[in-house]
Amino acid sequence: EPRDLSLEPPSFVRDIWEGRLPELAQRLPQDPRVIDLPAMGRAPGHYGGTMRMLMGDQRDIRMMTVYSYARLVVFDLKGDIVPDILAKVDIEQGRIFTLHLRKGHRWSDGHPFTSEDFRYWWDDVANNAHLSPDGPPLQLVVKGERPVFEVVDETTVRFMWSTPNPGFLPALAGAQPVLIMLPAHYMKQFHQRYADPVRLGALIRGERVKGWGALHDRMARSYRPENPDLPTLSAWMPTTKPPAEFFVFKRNPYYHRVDEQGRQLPYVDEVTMSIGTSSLIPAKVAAGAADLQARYISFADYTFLKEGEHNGHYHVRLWERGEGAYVTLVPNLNVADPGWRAVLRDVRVRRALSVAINRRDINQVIFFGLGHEGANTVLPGSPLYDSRYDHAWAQYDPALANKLLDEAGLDKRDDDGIRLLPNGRRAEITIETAGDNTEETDILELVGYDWEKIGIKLYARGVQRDLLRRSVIAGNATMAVWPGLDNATAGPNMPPDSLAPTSSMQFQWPLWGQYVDTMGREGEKPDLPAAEKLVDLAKQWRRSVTPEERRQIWEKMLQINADQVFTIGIVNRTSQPVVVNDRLRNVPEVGIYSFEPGAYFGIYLIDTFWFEDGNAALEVKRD
Amino acid sequence: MSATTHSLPPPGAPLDHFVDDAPFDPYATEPMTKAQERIYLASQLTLMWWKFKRHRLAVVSGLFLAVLYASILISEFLAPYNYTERHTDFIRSPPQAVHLFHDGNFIGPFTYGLTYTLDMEKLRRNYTEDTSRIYPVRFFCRGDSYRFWGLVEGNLHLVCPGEGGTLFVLGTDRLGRDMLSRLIYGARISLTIGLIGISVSFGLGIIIGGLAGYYGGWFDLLTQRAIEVVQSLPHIPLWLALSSVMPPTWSPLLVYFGITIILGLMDWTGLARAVRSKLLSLREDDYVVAAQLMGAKTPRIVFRHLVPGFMSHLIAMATIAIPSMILGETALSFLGLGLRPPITSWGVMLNEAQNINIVVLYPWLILPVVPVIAVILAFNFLGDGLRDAADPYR
Amino acid sequence: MKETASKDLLRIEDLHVSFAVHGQLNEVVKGISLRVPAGRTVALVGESGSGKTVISQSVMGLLPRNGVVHGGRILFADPAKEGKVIDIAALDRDGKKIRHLRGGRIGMIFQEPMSSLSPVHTIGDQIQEALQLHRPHPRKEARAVTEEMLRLVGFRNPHHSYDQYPFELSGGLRQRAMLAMALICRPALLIADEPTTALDVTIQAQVLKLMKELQSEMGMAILLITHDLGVVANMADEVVVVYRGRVMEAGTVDDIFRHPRHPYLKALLKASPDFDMAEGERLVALREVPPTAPPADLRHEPVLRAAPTPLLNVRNLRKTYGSKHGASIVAVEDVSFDILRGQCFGLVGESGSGKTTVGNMIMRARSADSGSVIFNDRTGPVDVLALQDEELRTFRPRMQMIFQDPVSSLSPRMTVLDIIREPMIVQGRGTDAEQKKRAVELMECVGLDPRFLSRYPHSFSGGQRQRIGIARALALNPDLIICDEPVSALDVSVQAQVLNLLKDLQASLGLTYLFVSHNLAVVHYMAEQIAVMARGRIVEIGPREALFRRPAHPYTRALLKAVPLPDLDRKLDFDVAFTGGASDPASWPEEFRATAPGSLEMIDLGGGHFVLADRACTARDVTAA
Amino acid sequence: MLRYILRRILIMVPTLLVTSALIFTVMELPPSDYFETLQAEMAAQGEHADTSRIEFLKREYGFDRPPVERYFRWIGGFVRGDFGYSFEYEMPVRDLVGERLGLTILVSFSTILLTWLVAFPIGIYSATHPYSWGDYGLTFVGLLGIAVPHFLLALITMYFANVWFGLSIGGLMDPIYFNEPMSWAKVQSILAHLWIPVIIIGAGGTGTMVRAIRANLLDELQKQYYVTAKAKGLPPGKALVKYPLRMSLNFFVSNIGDILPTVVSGSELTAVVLSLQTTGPLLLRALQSQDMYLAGSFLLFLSCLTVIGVLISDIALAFLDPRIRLQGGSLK
Ligand SMILES: Nc1ncnc2c1ncn2[C@@H]1O[C@H](COP(=O)(O)OP(=O)(O)OP(=O)(O)O)[C@@H](O)[C@H]1O
Ligand SMILES: Nc1ncnc2c1ncn2[C@@H]1O[C@H](COP(=O)(O)OP(=O)(O)OP(=O)(O)O)[C@@H](O)[C@H]1O
Ligand SMILES: [Mg+2]
Ligand SMILES: [Mg+2]
Repeated sequence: EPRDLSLEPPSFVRDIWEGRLPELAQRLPQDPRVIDLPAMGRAPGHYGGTMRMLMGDQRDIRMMTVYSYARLVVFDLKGDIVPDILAKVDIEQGRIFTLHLRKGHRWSDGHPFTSEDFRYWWDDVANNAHLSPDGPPLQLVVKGERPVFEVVDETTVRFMWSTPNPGFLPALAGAQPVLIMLPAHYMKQFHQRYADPVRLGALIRGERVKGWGALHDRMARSYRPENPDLPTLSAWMPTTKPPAEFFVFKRNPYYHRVDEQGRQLPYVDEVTMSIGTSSLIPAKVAAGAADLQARYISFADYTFLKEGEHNGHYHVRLWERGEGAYVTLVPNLNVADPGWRAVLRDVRVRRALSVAINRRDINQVIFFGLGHEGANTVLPGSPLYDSRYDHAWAQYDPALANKLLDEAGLDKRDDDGIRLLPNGRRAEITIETAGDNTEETDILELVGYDWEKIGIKLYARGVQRDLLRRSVIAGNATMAVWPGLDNATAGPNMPPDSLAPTSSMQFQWPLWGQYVDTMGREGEKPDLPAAEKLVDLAKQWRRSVTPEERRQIWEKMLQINADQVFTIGIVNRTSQPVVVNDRLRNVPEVGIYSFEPGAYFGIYLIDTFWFEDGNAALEVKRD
Repeated sequence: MSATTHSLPPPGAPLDHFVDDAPFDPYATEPMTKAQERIYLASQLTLMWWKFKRHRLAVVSGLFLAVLYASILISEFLAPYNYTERHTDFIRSPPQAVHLFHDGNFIGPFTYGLTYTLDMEKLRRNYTEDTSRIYPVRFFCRGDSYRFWGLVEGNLHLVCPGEGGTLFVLGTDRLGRDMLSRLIYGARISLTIGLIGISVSFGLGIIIGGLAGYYGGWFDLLTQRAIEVVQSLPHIPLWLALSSVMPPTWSPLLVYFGITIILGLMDWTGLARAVRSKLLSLREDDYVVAAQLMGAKTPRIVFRHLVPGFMSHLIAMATIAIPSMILGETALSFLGLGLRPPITSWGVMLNEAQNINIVVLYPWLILPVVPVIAVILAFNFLGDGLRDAADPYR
Repeated sequence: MKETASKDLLRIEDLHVSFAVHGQLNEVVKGISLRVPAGRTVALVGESGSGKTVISQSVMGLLPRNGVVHGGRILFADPAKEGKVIDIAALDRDGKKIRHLRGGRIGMIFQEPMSSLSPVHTIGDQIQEALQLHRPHPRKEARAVTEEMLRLVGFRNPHHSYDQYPFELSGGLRQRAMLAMALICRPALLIADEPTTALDVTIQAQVLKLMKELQSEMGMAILLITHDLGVVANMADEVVVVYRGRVMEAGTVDDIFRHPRHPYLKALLKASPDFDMAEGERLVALREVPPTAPPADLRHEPVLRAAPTPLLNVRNLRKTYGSKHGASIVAVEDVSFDILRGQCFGLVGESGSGKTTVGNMIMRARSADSGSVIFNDRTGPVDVLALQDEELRTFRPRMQMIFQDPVSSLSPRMTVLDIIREPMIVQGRGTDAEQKKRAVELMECVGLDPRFLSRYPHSFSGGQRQRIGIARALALNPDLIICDEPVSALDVSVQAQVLNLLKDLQASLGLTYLFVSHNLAVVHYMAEQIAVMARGRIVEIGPREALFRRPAHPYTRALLKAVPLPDLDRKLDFDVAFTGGASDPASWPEEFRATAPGSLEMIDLGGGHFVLADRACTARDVTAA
Repeated sequence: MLRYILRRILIMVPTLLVTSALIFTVMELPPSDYFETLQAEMAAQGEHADTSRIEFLKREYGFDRPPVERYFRWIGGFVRGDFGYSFEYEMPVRDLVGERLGLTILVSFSTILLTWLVAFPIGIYSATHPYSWGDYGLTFVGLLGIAVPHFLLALITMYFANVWFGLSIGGLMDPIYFNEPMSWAKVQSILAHLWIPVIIIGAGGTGTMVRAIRANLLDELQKQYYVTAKAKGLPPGKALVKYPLRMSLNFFVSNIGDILPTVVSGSELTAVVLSLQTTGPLLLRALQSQDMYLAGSFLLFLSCLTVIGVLISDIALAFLDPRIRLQGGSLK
């Protein structure tokens, strides 16, 4: 019986022919997500090939989940949330979310993907006291209230709150998403409620875990796809069980996206990740060992990579980094030392420290002038961008800095020309940095020179990240170095949490953040008017319904942050080299390289990238 | 002198009765020469010094080290630039040649001007010599100001670049600082860290190992177990732990001392074991018994009688340990535990060079290995000389 | 003897050897010529430090690194190679040719047997190695041959000793091991540098006999370096006398002993002690050195010699050594004696009988298993064995020791000056300058050139080292000195000088000595009271005259009979006297044998003369036996 | 002797207990724990760790228990062959280490072997030909090995090995063999890659050893017993090996216990730089992230090696020198 396999990926043909795999029509949902490549200015591609990537750590295989960016809903390049795995989302009053699945959508093992998978997660995981002692994820809890979950039909589920939950969809669309479904058919065998106790016991012993909870937890892990048996909805599915140094991901035959010709994505058959020391990755890349690589290569490697383009058969592109600032200096307003605390809480001091930095110099020396000298705020890629935030207190003006400091009461200096704090101690700041890249230390060194000119002495001290965090929270660290806003291309629909005290991970006000986060149980109540205002605004956003409302809130918050200089951004929009194999197509020339939103390559639809000579790529050495 | 020379009979012939007929005076001693007189009551140290002087390479090495150590006293003066001074227009400039002749005319040492172009394609700074601009190098001149030993303000330098020119003999680093100046300043830390570290580790090693070896018995047993425990704790976690214990408020200088001592504390076990096992066999010798019988106290027996027998090994190990201390700091820096700016050292500089980019693009940044190697060689040849001087058999 | 006997096996012609010390060249052998005819024994005698050892080292091509042969030839005519003559002086130092000669054709017994053996190899291993190298045998056989050799040189239990390490052996046993090593290859030429210094006379006779036998059996030539003129008289065919690197007199034994002409040789012959010396007669040394009194702060108040009270009581000392095989060796058993103040107590006996061990135990250099040592100080008795740390340390300078092994008892890395000063430094006596001055004095006392003060011990001749040891022991001016073979490596003239010195010190300062020696004439000269040890026990003890005139114990008698005398008319009869160990109880009359444990007892023979015999015996029985 | 060995083995038990307690303390010493590290690290990349999952994990791994209890559990597991659980990789330590341990041992032993093979001949040559050109030349080369920091050397060698010989950068084998079972091709690939780390790790040790051998041997060459050996007519080589060399081995043997740990920890950083599939990078990573059971088990394993090494060293020392063996313990 003649069959039309012309749309099938060639690597599947044999399996289909021999009956191990159903034909395309049976594999795709009834209404697959169609990606119109020509409309995006991209070329439809060939099937085949292996996309090689290099990673520095076994845990980096989670990048596969990030890059492939298949989510219930996703951000598009305009910053809007659009359905992806879902066919449609209906929102009523910002508080009732009805999720419609695609009919006929299947997990990568061919099992149908249905509302049962949501129910299983909600009833048996999120609300199981053993598996989730703290209950469902925070994003699903509004002011302490859990949603009402409802299975409408086979392909429809509903989450309902009594007040709006604007954070719900962005959480689902995150690069590291909140997962609200699990492949129930697979997971049940590990769940005490469903599994045969004898078999479960054997599994627990086999995996050498403590109990069924740990077993379930381990088997269900999908962000870091360590369980090759776990069905997935991503473009590629893992096939290697760790520990390993080499991970292979194969195309998912039931993936839900197709190109405009109806051919199932992804184009590339296989993705491999080879694990090695991260510091060696630039060298390996230069030797042509990666087809698409941005992780673990930094701007400083650009020249070297550029020199190797010819031999390595790749091109280096410069994308723009999406943080609010490449590095920021974060004064700890909760520092234990009362002298410094008082000084740092004085906005004039923060402003002075900011304008004393010769950002141009830093940009020239370290980024060849390719970065942008500005504060830690949203970038032009964001609909909320306003150059006023960007320029606020980011000029180089040592005279102003001196004036501000004098006004703030640091007007006395010792013999070395170092200012004295009001309590008489020398104004020596030890900045703690977890920096393992040279740029960060270099920037600190340069800032040190600049600050010396205004009578502030800077010492840098390297510590481990966790210790840094600890010492910030404990109030031991006066100032820390940290990247700027994670998501500097945010739109109004994304939560503005990072602009206000909301979590203890915020080094400018860890205790205030903790206070808000724990609803007053721990930490300290914010006691700076500006900070209180920010807390307020963040709460307002949580209750907001319309995008316009949210936009206003965002703008106010950005304004306050810019004015108060809670964090001292130094350079933003710096460049991220992206190495792309000469044969790899559809990789945008320019882009924004950021985790949130965008999932690095995810937002650029990595499944539409393809190799010029797809099949030939299989023959190349995998290194 | 005797008149008869004793000659043998032919083979097989009976032996004649030969008698030397020179006058015989049993009290006669050979006259002492001036030199012999000088020698005979010379102390052992003096004797060793004389012997040492004969080892040319060692003397040269010793001088070299002496000069180096002397130089750290006046680093500020020797360095053409202040080591923290950045030259934003000359970032990663390769080493600059010092010329003597221009167009065939002798001018004295001078440098040409450097013109710098930015290759925005490869993001690389290219420097070319501009032979139209000539900057004669100045000597005993005013240049970058510094605080001598952090105390006295000054700006006198041995050499400075010509007015308006540059003098980057070893190139500049990524922030445009003169490598040569950094090297000169870095010697301060690098050359002392080894000595301090080694004093700690050798002190501990010899004392503990010496006593364990001499006493034997339960004392030995206990120290052996302690050594085992210390030895089996790998260095890295200890470094991590110890460094996290170092208070954050310590100034870089204190941290530096802390590190030195940590380096020393880690290193004594091997030596202690070696000393111990050697002493275990040496202590059986009669001269040790003799020392005991004189009523010598244990420390004297160990350090005056026993340890010298082990001198060769100690010297060899010491001369090797010093470099490893210099470099050990590099390893610490690699883990992010090393010295922090503004302190600079050869280890720090080398650590900055731990990058494939630098190996390929800016190889002059690896130059700090040269002084490290030179110092290590010098220490070893010096050690050879010392060994020989202490060697009674030579 | 065979025909080859008429040929010269070794001819040394006009040899010059110099040493570089502190950059200066000292000539120590200044044109010496001598020959060793095949099958003959040539004795090389001379003052200590005159270059004898250096000559032998040159022959072996084993000069220390700082030594150079800068003139002369050393011709060796190997009988096995039809007398082909090789000039050893011209050979490559470690070349194949010389290696073939060493050990195989020329055997060497080093002067310091105590240090010449590797401390970490068993003696069997070291001896057998030489055998396998030059006369390969199958493994089993080799061991048998080696054990046989050990037996020949007087090891009592060769099978057991094969597996012993040098440090487990007494000085004499080590020397015997050294002998075995040199003899086992049956060399054409044997260079024996003081081969019997550490041996008691009975063993010495046994060894000499063995050498003679080998000589007649294979025509082996012997170059014998010795200080013992008795041995020379008994062994040598020709004698060469050297003094400060030159030959003073050479000739046949007859010439030398009957017609000495050179003043040095005459002095030598005169200087050796003998049993016929009268009480109080003084040896005539070549050079007399008056004992220089130590500076005031080093001196004790003089002790009256009138009241001879015991200074030291030694009671029932016992010592066992554990051995590798678990069985323990009783080295010293039930040893008791008293030493009177200002007296010299002689201890003689078989090599390996425990003399050194006794000395060591008294000095607390080794722990005693049981027994007591009481030191009667002016302030009262001190129980030496019970002294603890600090007490012991302050007590120590009262007793000093001269070690049997002069090599290992000197710190190799200290100059002589430091070595001699060390006791004074340790005890904090005198200033720097005083100490140096005293060091110079002491050097002169023991007949050493103070110029040597800046040298390291290894650059001294055996006798010189021994004298350094003596100087060190004297440095602290102790009350009691335990002299363990103090003069064994000295030529008779220096020996006389040192003995006189010791006597003078005894007289002027009231020093007390425990004097251990194998040289019975020396003991006879020095000691008032003498004890004879065999197999770890004192077998006879008594005043000098009684012991020498009326020896009661068979072992004592054997000893006295085995003394070689420097008299050509009274040669030892090797064949008759010493076929087996004289110390073997089996060869003793049954009165002296232990029938049951504890059956032996010291029997009083009157006049402080005791002998170890069966408790059932009377004095009469014993003297009759 | 047998009693001595037995006693030494018994003594190892308390030693190991003390060591393990110390290791545990050192692991506990940093004020934070793995979960904090995890949170901080994820935050630095803009990711966030699910707090409820962390709570869940903390409970699962008994972090709510007092440290003493955890210590005894851990050490108890060790006895049963259960080395604990790695938080970071969320799998039993035993599974994680598997092949890496083999490769570590391969690298370490090759290094030690190379060190010895090179150091002994050179050291002996240097001692027997002191102050000759050969001596100086070899000294120079040996010192170069000590003087150039390992990682720099590693980086340079690797880069040029890639440029000149086309060797894949880093790693102990071509990546194609990563997940493959052992095969001849894999072995070949490993051998082709092995030399770089072995040379680099061995460089410093070799130099040190050459110097030590030279110094010690020079001393022993002066001793009378060596003259005796020569007097027997032993060829210089044989005499040298049997007498002075053996005596000069004292220092070497006494440090046998140190060799393995030194090589293993000396190779950690190199292994990181070279991206070797050995335990080094894993250990370093575990230490930094405070994955304490993983790190702790490694460390304890290393300690066992040390303690066994010291045991071997003590026994060898006793064999080497009868004075130590027979009089050992106490003086006289
Ligand atoms: N290695 C050396 N370095 C310098 N001088 C030496 C060395 N060996 C021996 N001498 C000197 O050479 C001289 C002769 O020494 P040698 O050992 O030959 O004496 P000897 O005749 O054997 O004396 P003795 O009978 O005391 O053993 C002595 O003065 C000694 O100090
Ligand atoms: N450390 C030891 N271990 C085992 N046995 C030993 C040890 N030292 C000595 N002996 C043995 O003890 C016995 C007595 O030795 P000692 O040295 O006291 O003899 P000696 O009388 O001094 O002999 P010599 O006259 O030969 O020096 C000998 O048999 C010797 O082998
Ligand atoms: Mg001699
Ligand atoms: Mg003795």
